[in-house]
Amino acid sequence: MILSQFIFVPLFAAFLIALVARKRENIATAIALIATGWIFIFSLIAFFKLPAEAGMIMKTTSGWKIPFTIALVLDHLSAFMLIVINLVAFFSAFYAIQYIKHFTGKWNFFALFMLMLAGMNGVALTGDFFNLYVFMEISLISAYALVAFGTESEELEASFKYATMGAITSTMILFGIGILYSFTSTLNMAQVGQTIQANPSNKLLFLVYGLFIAGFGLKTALVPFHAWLPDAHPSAPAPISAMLSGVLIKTLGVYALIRIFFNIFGAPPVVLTILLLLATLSIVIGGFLSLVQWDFKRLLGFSSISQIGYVILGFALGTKLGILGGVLHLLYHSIFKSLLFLDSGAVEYATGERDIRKLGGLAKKMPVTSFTNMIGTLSIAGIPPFNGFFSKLIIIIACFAAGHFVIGFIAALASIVTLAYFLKVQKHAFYGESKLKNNFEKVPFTLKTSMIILAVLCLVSSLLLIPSVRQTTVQPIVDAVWNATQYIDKIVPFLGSV
Amino acid sequence: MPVELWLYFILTVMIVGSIACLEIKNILSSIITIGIVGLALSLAFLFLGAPDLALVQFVFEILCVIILIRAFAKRSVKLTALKRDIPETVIAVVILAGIFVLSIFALKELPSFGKPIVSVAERYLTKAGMETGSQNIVTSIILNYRVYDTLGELTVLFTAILGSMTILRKIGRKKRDAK
Amino acid sequence: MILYLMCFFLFLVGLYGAITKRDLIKIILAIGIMGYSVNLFLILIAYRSGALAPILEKGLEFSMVDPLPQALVLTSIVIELGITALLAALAIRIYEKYDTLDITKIRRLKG
Amino acid sequence: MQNKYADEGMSLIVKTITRFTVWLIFLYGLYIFIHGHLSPGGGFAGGVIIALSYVHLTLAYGKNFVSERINRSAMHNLEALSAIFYILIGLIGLYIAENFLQNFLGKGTLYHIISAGYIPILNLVICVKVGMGLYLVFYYLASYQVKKTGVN
Repeated sequence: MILSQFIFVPLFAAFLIALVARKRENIATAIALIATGWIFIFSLIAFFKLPAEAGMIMKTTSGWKIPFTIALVLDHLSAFMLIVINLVAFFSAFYAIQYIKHFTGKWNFFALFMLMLAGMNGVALTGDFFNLYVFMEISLISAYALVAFGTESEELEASFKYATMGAITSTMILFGIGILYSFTSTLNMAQVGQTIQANPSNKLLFLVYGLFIAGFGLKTALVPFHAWLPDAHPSAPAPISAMLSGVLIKTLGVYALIRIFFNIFGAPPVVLTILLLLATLSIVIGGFLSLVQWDFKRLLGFSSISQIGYVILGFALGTKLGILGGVLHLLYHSIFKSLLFLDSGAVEYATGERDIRKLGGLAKKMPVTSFTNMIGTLSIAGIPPFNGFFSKLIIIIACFAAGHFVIGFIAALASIVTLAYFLKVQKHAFYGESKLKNNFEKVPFTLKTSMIILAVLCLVSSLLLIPSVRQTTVQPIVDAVWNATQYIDKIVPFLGSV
Repeated sequence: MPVELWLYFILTVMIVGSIACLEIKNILSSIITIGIVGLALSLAFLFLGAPDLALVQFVFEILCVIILIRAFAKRSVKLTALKRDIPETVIAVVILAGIFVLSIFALKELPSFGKPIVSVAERYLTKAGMETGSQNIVTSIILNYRVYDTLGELTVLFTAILGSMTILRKIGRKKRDAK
Repeated sequence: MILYLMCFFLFLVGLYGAITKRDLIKIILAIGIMGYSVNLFLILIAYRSGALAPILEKGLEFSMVDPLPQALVLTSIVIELGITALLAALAIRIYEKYDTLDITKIRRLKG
Repeated sequence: MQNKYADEGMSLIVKTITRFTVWLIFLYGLYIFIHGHLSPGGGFAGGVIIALSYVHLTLAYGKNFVSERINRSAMHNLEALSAIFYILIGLIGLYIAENFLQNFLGKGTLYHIISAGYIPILNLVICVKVGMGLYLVFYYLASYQVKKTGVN
C-alpha cells in the first residue's frame, strides 16, 4: 500500500491542471475526475486491507527512521476519514462538472479543489505535528480562495473573515506545536504522546490545551469560534459548500481534535469537560439560529454548527457508546449535509435564487431535487429509517448512560428544532405556490446523479448498524479512538535511536 | 556583550515597533514600520545562529513590504478615520492581560534559555553530514530528512498564488438572463 | 524566561491588533506580527549558549544550535508570505467593491 | 533604450543604474541557490532573490515595459512544471529506492559543490518555482486595476 499516493495523486492532478488545462477546460475536468476516483477507490482498499496489517500501516518518507523523518500513519480512524473525505470529494467533483458552468475560471476551480483534497488527505494521514500544520494550511488556503470563487461582495467579505480568523488560529496552533517541541524535543506524534504521558502534570500542557482548543475549535466551528461558518459556507459554490461542511470542518477540526486529545494526550478530563460544554452550546445556539434564517444555504450553515456539536458531544462523553455515536454521526452528517448543500446548489442553479421566501412550488418543477432534499431532511432531523436517527439516538442514549441527563435532554430537544427548521424549508421552497421571477433552467445530469447516489447512501449507510457489519467496520474505529494508548504503543517500536 | 542583552534590545524594538505599526494612522508609515520589525527579527535570527533564516526573513520581508506598498499605499488608499471603540478595546486588553498573567505560570516550566533539550536533533547534528552529504544541516533537514514538509510548503505557495489569481479575476460569475 | 515572556507578549500584541483593529490592512499586519513572534519563539527555544550556526566546517568540531526548528521556521515564513499575499488580494477586491477598508462599513453579512 | 514606455516607472538615473544592478541581484540569487547545501541559503532564498530582481526591473521601468518582454504564460508553465518535477523526483525515489522522495543519487564528497545527492536538484526546482511564483503574485497584485464603481 503506497500511502503517499493519497497526497501526491491530487497534488499531481492540481499541478497538471495548472500546466496543461489553462485553456482547455475539459481536460481539467477529466484530470480531476480521474484523480478523485482513483483515490476514492484506494481509500476503500486501504480500509479493508487494514485488519490484515494488524490495524496499522506506517510508512516513513525519504527513507529514514522516525522520529527523524515524517511518518504517514494509517490506522482505522485515518482510513475512515479518508473514505469520508474522498467519498464526498468524488461526488462533489462529479457534481461540479456541470454546475461550474455558471462561473468563469473552471481550471482554477478544479486545481484548488484538488489542492484542498490533498491537504485534507495529508491531515488525515500524517503522524507528525508540523506536517499536520502544513497540510492544514494547504487545505485552508485553498478553502479561503474557493469561498471567494464567485468574487461578489459578500463572498469576498466572507472569505476575508474566514481567512483572518483561520490565520490567527493557525498561528496559535503553531505556537502550541512550538511549546510541545520545547519540552519533548520531537515532532513525531507518538513520541510526543509517550513523553507527555510520562509526565502529565506539566503546567505548559494547559497552555497547549488552550491554544489547541482555540485553534482546532475554530476550524470545527464550535460555538464561541463559529462566527465565520455561516458566512463562509453559503458563499462558496455548492460543491465546495458540500466539501467544507461535509468534510473540511471534520478533518481539520474533529479529526485533529480527536487524534491529538484522545490518542496523543490520552483524553485529559479537563479537555473533555470543556469540549462537552462547547458541544452543548453549539447544539443549542446553532439550532436556534437556524430557525430564523431565510437564506437556504445560510440555514444549512447554521445547522452544520448544531450537528457538529452532536459529533463532538459524542466523542467528548468519552464512553465507548458515545464514541460510536460520534463516529457514526460524523459519517452520516457528511453524507446528508453534502446532499443538502448539493440540493441547494441545484435550486440555485435552476432558479438563481437562494432566499426560500422567493421560491415555492419546486416539487413539481424539480422532482429529483425535491425528493432527495426530502430524504436529506428526514435524515438530518432523525426520522427512524434514515441514518441520522440512529446516530443521534446512540449519542442521546450515551449521554444518559454517562449520567449527563441535562445534556441528553437538550440534545433530544434540539433534534426537534432541527426538524422544525427543515420543515420550514420544505414548506416554503418545495411546496406551496411558485413566486419565481427568474428563468427556470433544467437541472443537468451530473447534478442529479450525485444527489441521487448520496440520497441512496443516506439509507444504505444505516446498514452499518447491523451487528455483524458493525463488528468489522465501525467497531475497530471506535477502538482506535477509545483505546487511547494503542496508537502510541503501535508506533513506538518503529522509533529509531539517535 | 552576551547574546541575551542583544536579544532584549531587539525584542524591545520589535514590541515597540509592532505597537507603533498598529497605532500609526498613515498607511505607508505603518507598512514601513512592520518592515522594520521584520528586519529586527532577521537580526535576531543572526544572533541566534540561524543565518539561513536571517537571509530568508530578510528577502521575504522586502518582498512583503514591496507587495503591500504597491498594493495599497500606491493606490492612495485611505485608512479609515479610526474612531476607537473604548469598551471593546478595554475588554480586549483585560482579557489579553489575563492570558498573559496565566501564561507566566506555564512558561516558567520551559527549559531555561540557552539550555534546550536536544534529543532528536542530536542525530542531525552528529550524522547529517555523513548521511546526506550536505554541509548545511538545515538544508539537509528540509531537503532530505523532512523533504515531505517542503513539498507541502511548495504547495502552500502554489495554492496562495493560484488563490490570489482566482480572487483577482475580474468577472467571477456568468450573467444569467432574467425573465 | 523573560525572553520567552517578551515573545509571548509580542504574540498578544498581534492578537490584540487582529481582534480590535477595524482596518483590513491593520488586520493583515497584525497577523504578520503574530507570525513573527511564533517564528522567534521557535528559534529561541532552539538556542544553545555559545553555539554556532549548524553548518559543518572541515576539520572543526564545535557545538551547534538545534537545526530542526530552523527548518520549521523556514516553512512557516513561506506559509505566512502566502497568506499575506492572499489576504492582500482579498483586501484589494473588497476595496474595489465597497470603496472602503473599514470593516464596520463592510457588513453586508449579518453574524 | 528608446521605447514608448519611457515616461513610466522611475527617473532616467534609476533606470540606468537598474540596468547594471538587476544582473548583480540575479547572479546573487543564482549563487545562493547553487551553494544551498554548502552555505546559508538555498532554493527559497535564491528564488526570492531572483523574483526580487524581476520586481526591481518592474519598479524601475514600469509594468508595461516588463510585461511586454517577459512571457507570463511561460512563467506559469515553468511554475507548474517545476512542481510536477518535484513530485516526479519523489516518484523516482519510490521506484529506485523504496520510499517516496527518498534520495536515489550518490552522496558525493562532503564539502564539494557536486554532492549531497538530490539536494541540488531539489534546490533548483524550488528556486524556479519560488522565483516564478512570487514574481507572478507581485505582478498580479501590483497591476490590478481598481475600477471605481462606487459602492454597489
